[in-house]
Amino acid sequence: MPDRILSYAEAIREATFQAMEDNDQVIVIGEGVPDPKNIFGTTIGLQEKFGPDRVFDMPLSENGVTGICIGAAQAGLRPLMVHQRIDFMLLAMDQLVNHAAKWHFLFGKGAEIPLVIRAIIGRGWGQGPQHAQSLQALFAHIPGLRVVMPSSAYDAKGMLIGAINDNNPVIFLEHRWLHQITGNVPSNYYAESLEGAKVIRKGAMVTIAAFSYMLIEAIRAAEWLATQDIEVEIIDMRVVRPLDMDTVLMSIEKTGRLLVLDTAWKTGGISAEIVAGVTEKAMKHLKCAPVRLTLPDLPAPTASSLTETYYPEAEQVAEAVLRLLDIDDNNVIAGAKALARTGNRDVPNADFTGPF
Amino acid sequence: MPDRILSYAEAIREATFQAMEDNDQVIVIGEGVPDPKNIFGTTIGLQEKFGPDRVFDMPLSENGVTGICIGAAQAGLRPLMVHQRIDFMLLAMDQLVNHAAKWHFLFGKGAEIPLVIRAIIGRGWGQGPQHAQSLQALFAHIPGLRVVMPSSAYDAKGMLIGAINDNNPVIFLEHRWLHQITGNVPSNYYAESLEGAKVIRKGAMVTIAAFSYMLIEAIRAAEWLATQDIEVEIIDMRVVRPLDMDTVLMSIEKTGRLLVLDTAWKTGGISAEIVAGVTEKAMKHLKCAPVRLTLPDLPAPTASSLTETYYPEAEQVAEAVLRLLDIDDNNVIAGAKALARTGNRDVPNADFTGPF
Amino acid sequence: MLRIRRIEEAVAQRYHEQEMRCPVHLSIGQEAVAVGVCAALSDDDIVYSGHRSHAHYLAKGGDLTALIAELYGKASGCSGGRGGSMHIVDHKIGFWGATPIVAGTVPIAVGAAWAAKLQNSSRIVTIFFGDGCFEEGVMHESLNFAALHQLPVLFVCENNGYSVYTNLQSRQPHRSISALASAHGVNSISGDGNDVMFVNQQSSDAIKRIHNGEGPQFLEFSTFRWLEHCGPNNDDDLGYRDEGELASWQERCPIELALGQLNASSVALDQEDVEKDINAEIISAFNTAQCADPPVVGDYCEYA
Amino acid sequence: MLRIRRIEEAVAQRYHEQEMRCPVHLSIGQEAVAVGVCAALSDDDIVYSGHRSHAHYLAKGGDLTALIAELYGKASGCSGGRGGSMHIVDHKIGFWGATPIVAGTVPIAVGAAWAAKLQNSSRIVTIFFGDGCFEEGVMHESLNFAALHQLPVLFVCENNGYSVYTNLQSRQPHRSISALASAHGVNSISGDGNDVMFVNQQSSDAIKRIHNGEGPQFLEFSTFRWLEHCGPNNDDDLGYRDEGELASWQERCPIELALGQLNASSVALDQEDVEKDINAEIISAFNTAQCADPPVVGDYCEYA
Ligand SMILES: Cc1ncc(C[n+]2csc(CCOP(=O)(O)OP(=O)(O)O)c2C)c(N)n1
Ligand SMILES: Cc1ncc(C[n+]2csc(CCOP(=O)(O)OP(=O)(O)O)c2C)c(N)n1
Ligand SMILES: [Mg+2]
Ligand SMILES: [Mg+2]
Repeated sequence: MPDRILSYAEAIREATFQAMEDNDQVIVIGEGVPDPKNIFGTTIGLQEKFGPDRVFDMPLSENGVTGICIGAAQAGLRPLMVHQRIDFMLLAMDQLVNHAAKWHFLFGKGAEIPLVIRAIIGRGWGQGPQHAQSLQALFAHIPGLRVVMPSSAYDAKGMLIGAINDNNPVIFLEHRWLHQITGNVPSNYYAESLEGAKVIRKGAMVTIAAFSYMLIEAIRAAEWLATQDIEVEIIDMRVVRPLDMDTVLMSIEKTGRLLVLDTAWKTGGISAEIVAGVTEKAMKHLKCAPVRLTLPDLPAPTASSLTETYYPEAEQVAEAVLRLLDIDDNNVIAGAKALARTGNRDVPNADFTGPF
Repeated sequence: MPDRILSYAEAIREATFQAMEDNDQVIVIGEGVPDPKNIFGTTIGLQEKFGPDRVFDMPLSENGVTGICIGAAQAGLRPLMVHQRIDFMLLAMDQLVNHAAKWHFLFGKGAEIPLVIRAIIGRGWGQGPQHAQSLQALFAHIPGLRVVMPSSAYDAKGMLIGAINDNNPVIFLEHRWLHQITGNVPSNYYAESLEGAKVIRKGAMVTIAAFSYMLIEAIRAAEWLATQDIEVEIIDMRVVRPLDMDTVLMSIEKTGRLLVLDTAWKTGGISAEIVAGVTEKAMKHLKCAPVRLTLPDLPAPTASSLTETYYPEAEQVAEAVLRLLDIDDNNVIAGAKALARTGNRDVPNADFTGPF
Repeated sequence: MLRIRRIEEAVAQRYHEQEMRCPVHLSIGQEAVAVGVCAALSDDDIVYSGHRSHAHYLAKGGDLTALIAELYGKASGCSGGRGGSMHIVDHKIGFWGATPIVAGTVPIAVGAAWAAKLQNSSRIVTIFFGDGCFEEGVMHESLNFAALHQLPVLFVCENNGYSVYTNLQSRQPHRSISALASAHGVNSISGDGNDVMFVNQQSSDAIKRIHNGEGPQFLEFSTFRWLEHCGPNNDDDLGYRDEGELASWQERCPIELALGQLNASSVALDQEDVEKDINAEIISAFNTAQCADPPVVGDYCEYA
Repeated sequence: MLRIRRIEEAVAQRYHEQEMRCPVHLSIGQEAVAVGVCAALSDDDIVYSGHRSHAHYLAKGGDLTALIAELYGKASGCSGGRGGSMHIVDHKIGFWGATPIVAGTVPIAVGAAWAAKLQNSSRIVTIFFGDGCFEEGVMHESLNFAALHQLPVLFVCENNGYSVYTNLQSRQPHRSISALASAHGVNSISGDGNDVMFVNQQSSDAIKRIHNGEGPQFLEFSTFRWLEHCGPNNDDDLGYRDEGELASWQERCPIELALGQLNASSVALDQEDVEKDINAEIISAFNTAQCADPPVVGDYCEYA
C-alpha cells in the first residue's frame, strides 16, 4: 500500500469521523470541540458533518459531564469526551475512579461503560504547573480503566477507533507535541488492539521502553547512536494499562540493559512499574541496573529557561545509553551532548509561536 | 519511661488535643468530626474542649472544603481536615494536586500551605469498591505533597503532631484496622519526623518493607518464621513521600532479599517504586528477584467470602518469605498456611460487628 | 409500602446475626417517596439511587430474593455479591444502579436521560437522592446540564433533614433546596413526602410536564428517617435530633396515613391477609438467600 | 484604568517578539470591573483571581515591573518566573494569587475569608472570576460554605458572555447568574460592568454590608472582552460572536465612559500628560524586565 502521510492530529480527526460513520451511537463532547480551534484541529468539521445532536461543546463541569457520559454509555451511547488539558481531569477523578472504573465490576452484564476520554498531556509554551502535567500514573493504577498513549499517527487513528469500539472506559492520552508528527495512515477504517507494545527498532545492546512523546526523542537518540555503532532496541509501549511486560522481557533477554523513558515524574510513575516488573521476572538477564529517564520530581516551571533542565530530550537519552554501556569515551559523550537542540526548548519546533 | 498504652485511635485524638493546645491556629474540620461517632472515636470531646470556632463539621463538599482549607492555611491557620474514607478524596483531587501541591512552588515565601488531611483507607466489613480503597499511590506521585502512613500508636501521635507542624500539605493515611492496635504512647507533646523509615525487627535473611496495616501482618508472620529459625528484618516504611530508600538499601545490603507489602493494588503502586529504587541502586546485592505482596488488580469485592482471597494476610507473607528463601519443605509450608485466621476475614477481630 | 416496611424491619431484625456483612441504610419512615414516585413511572423508565436505596429498588419492582441474597453476599444477589446493600442493580426492571458516593449517581442519571433524548426514546429517568447532595458540586453541574439540554429527568430529593448525624442547618444556609433547583432553571415543587398520594400526584404531574417537553423536573419531599443513619437500630437516644422530632414524624407515619386514605376512600383491604403474604414472601427470600451459594472466587475477575 | 489599558496594549503589541513565552489572557474592555472594585478595597483586604488577572493585580496595586518580568520568565517576576501570566501573586499588596484552573481560586478565597473571620480580622476577601465559573461545582460548594458561615467575602463575576469561543447560552440554561447566587443565600446585585462609577458604588455598598455583618455579597457585572480569549489579537473575524456585538461594546468603552463622567464632573485631567507618564513607566518596566536575569535553575527546587 502506498504511503499516505497524515499528521497525528489529522489521524485522530479521521478516526473520529470514521468511528462516527461506522456507529451512530458514537457522540463527541468536550470544551472547544466545535469551536474555531477544534481541539488543536482534531475535531475540524465534525459538528458540520454530524450535527449538533452528536457533537457537543460542554459546560465547564468536568466531573458532572464525565458522570453524564457514564450514564449515556450505560444507556448504549458510545461517548468520546475530550479535555484540552489532562489537568482538568483531576476534577473528574471521582466519576472516573469511583464510578466508571467500578460500574462493570459492580453491576455486571448490562453495565459496560464504553466511554473514551481523550486528554492532552505534556509540554506547551509557558503552560506551567497547572496546564502541562502528565498524569498517566494516576490512571495506570486503577483496575477497571484502560489507558493508552499512542505515539505514531498510525496508532493514533487505529487505537482511537479501537478505544471507541472497546466496552471499557478508556483513557486516551495525546502528548501535545505529538500532534504535529506525521506518518503513514491508511485511509480505511481499522482498529488497533488496546493491548501490546511494539518493537519499532531492533537492536541488541540496550532496550529502550518509551512512552508517548519520549519515543520521538528515543528515535532521535537511536539514529545518532547507530552512527556510533551502538544499536538500541526501541519499544513503543503504546499502552499504560494493561502494560505489555512480555515484549519488554523478551527484549531484555537479548539486551540485558533497560532504559525507561516517560513524560511524567519519576517517583511512583509508570516507569517504576516497568523496572519493577522486569526485575521481578528477568533479574537474571539484567547486566546492569535499569535506568529511568523522566521529569524531575518537581512541578513544571513556566519560564522558558527553566524548562531546559526540566525536560529530558534526545541528548539525555543518548547519554543514558552510554552510561548503561559504560562508554566513557569523551568524544562519544561530546557527540551525545551535541544532539541538544539549539534555540528555545519550550516549543517542539520553530513553527510553534503560542499563545496556547 | 514506663509504658503508657494507648490505642492508635486514642493516640490520634491525643495528638489533636495537644496540637490544638500548643497552637491556637490549629483548627479541625470534617464530616462527622463533632458527631456522636467522632470519626471512629478519634475526635471525641474535641468540640466540647475547643469550641465550635475551632472544631467543625462540614458540608458534603470535599473539593470546595479542601480549597477552603488551602485558603485558610495561606492566611495562617493550620487546618486539619478529616475524611472518613479516602474514596471521598477523589472528589478533591483538583484542589489537592492542582492547588495545594503547587501553591508554594508557584508563589514562594508567604504561600506555604500548612494543611493536614487525615483519611481512612482500607478494609471494613462489606465496604466494597467505593469505600475501601487504598489510594496512597495517587498522592505518592505528586511533587509538593507529603504522604505518611503511620503503623504504630506511637507514630500516629508523633507524626500527626509533626504533620500539623509541617508547612507543606501532608496527607495522613490511617488504615481502618490500625485504629484498634495499641502501643506505648508517651503523654508529652512530641513531633516525629515526616521522613524516614524504621527498622522494627532485625534479621539477616529477608527484608520486609511494609506499609501501614501490612506491618501488623508482617509482624505476625515474622514471629512464626522465627520459630522456624527464619529471621526477617522488618521495615516500617511510615512515609510514602518522600520514600526513605536508604533504610531499605542498607537492609538489602545485608539480606539481599526483598519483600514489599502494601495495602493497595499492585500495578503502579508504591510497592513498584520500592522495587524499582532498590534495583536501580542495589541490584548487585540482590540474591533473588524482589517480590511484592499487594491486593490483586481488581476493585474490592463486598461479599465476605470474596474478601478472603482479596486481602493477603500473615500466611501469605510467610509463604512469600519461604519462596524468597527457596524453602520447599512441606511441613514448613504447612506451618505457614496454618497462620491463616479462622472465622470471617472481613473483620479485624471478633469484636468488630458492623454496621460501619 | 407496607411490604417495604416489613422487609426493612426484617433486615433490621436479622442484622445482628452477622450474616448480612455490609453496611445497611434503611428507609423506614421514608417509604412514601419511593412508592409514590415509582407508581407514577412506566416499566420502561429508569431509576438510579444512592446509599439508601432498598425502597427505591423494591418500589420499582426489584426482585426481593435477589436483594436479600445481595445483602448476604451471594452469587444470586442482584449484583452478584460484589456490591452488598450499598451497590444494587436490576437491569431487567430499569433499576440501573445505586451506589454510595453522595451525589455520584446524579450525573449518571442525567447522562442516561441525555441518551434517552438523543436516542429519541420516550423513557424518562428518575434519580433519588438526599438533602446532602445539594452540598456536592456535581449536583449543581448536573442540574445545569439537565436544564441546558432540557433532559427528560425527574430529580427526587428526599429531604430528611439530616446527613448522618448532622442536621441541615449545620450544612446549608437558610434557603430552600427546591428554590435553588428552580434558580438553576429546573422547574421545582416541594411538599410532604409522607403522603404517598401527594407524592404520586406530584410525580405524575411532573412526568406529564416532562413528556410535554417542559424539561427536567425537580421534586423535594420532606420526610424523616426513623432508624440510625446506617445500621439496624434506633439511635434517637444519642440526642443529635431534637427531642420529640422523631415522635412527631412517627405520628405522621406514611403507612398509617396511606391506610387512613384508603379507608376514607373505602377501598377494602384485609391488612391481616396482606401481612401474612408479605411475611411468607420475606421468610422465603431470607431462606433462599441464606442457602444460596457464595460467588465463585475468581469469577469476578472478568468484570474488571 | 487608562494605565491598565495601555499596559495590556503593550503586552499585546510586543507579544509577537516571542519573549513573553506564556499564554496571556488580556483584560482590554473589562478594566472597569477591576478598577471599580479594587478602589473600594482597603490595602489590608485580600484579592484572588483566575487566568485573566493582570487588571486585578494592577488595580490592587501590584508592581508593574514585577508583572512584566513574570511574563518574561525572569527571577524578578512576581512569581519568580515559575508562574508566567497565568500564575501571579503579590503578597505585599494583598494579592494572594491568581491561577488558571477555572473556579480553582474561588474556594481558596472563601477559605481566606473564613480565616479572617476566625482570626477576628476586619479584612475582607475579594474573588474575581468569569461567567464560566458557574458551571463548576466547586463554585456552588464555595457559595454554600460562604453563606453557611456568613463569611466576609465579596464574589465578583465578570460576565463577558463567553468562555473561550463558547457563548453563555451554549453552556448555561436561560436563568440569571446573580439570581442563582441569591438562591444560595448570598445577597446579589447585577449591573453594568463598563461603568466604573457604578461598579465602585456597588462595591462600596457591598463592602459596607459585609462589615455590617450581612455576610457574603455577590456582584455580577456585564462586560465584554475585546481581544481573543488567549493571545494578543483581535479574533472577531472568526465569527463566534454576533456581528456588531464587539462594536456595540466598544462604543461603551469603559475608559471613554469614565472620561466622560470626569468631564461632566469637571475634574481637570490632562490626558496627554497622563499618557506620557504611563508610557514612560511601561517602557521602563519592559526594559527592566528584558534585561533581568532568568531564574537560577535548581533554585526553585526548594519550593516543592
Ligand atoms: C462524597 C461522599 N461524602 C461523604 C459520604 C459519607 N456519607 C454517606 S451517606 C451520607 C449522608 C448523606 O445524607 P443525605 O444525602 O441527606 O442522605 P440520607 O442519608 O439522609 O438519606 C454521608 C455523608 C459519602 N458516602 N460520599
Ligand atoms: C477546570 C478548567 N476547565 C477548562 C479550562 C480551560 N479554560 C481556560 S479559561 C476558560 C474560559 C473561562 O471562561 P470565563 O470563566 O467566563 O472567563 P473569561 O475567559 O471569559 O474571562 C477555559 C474554559 C480551565 N482552565 N480550567
Ligand atoms: Mg438526609
Ligand atoms: Mg467569560
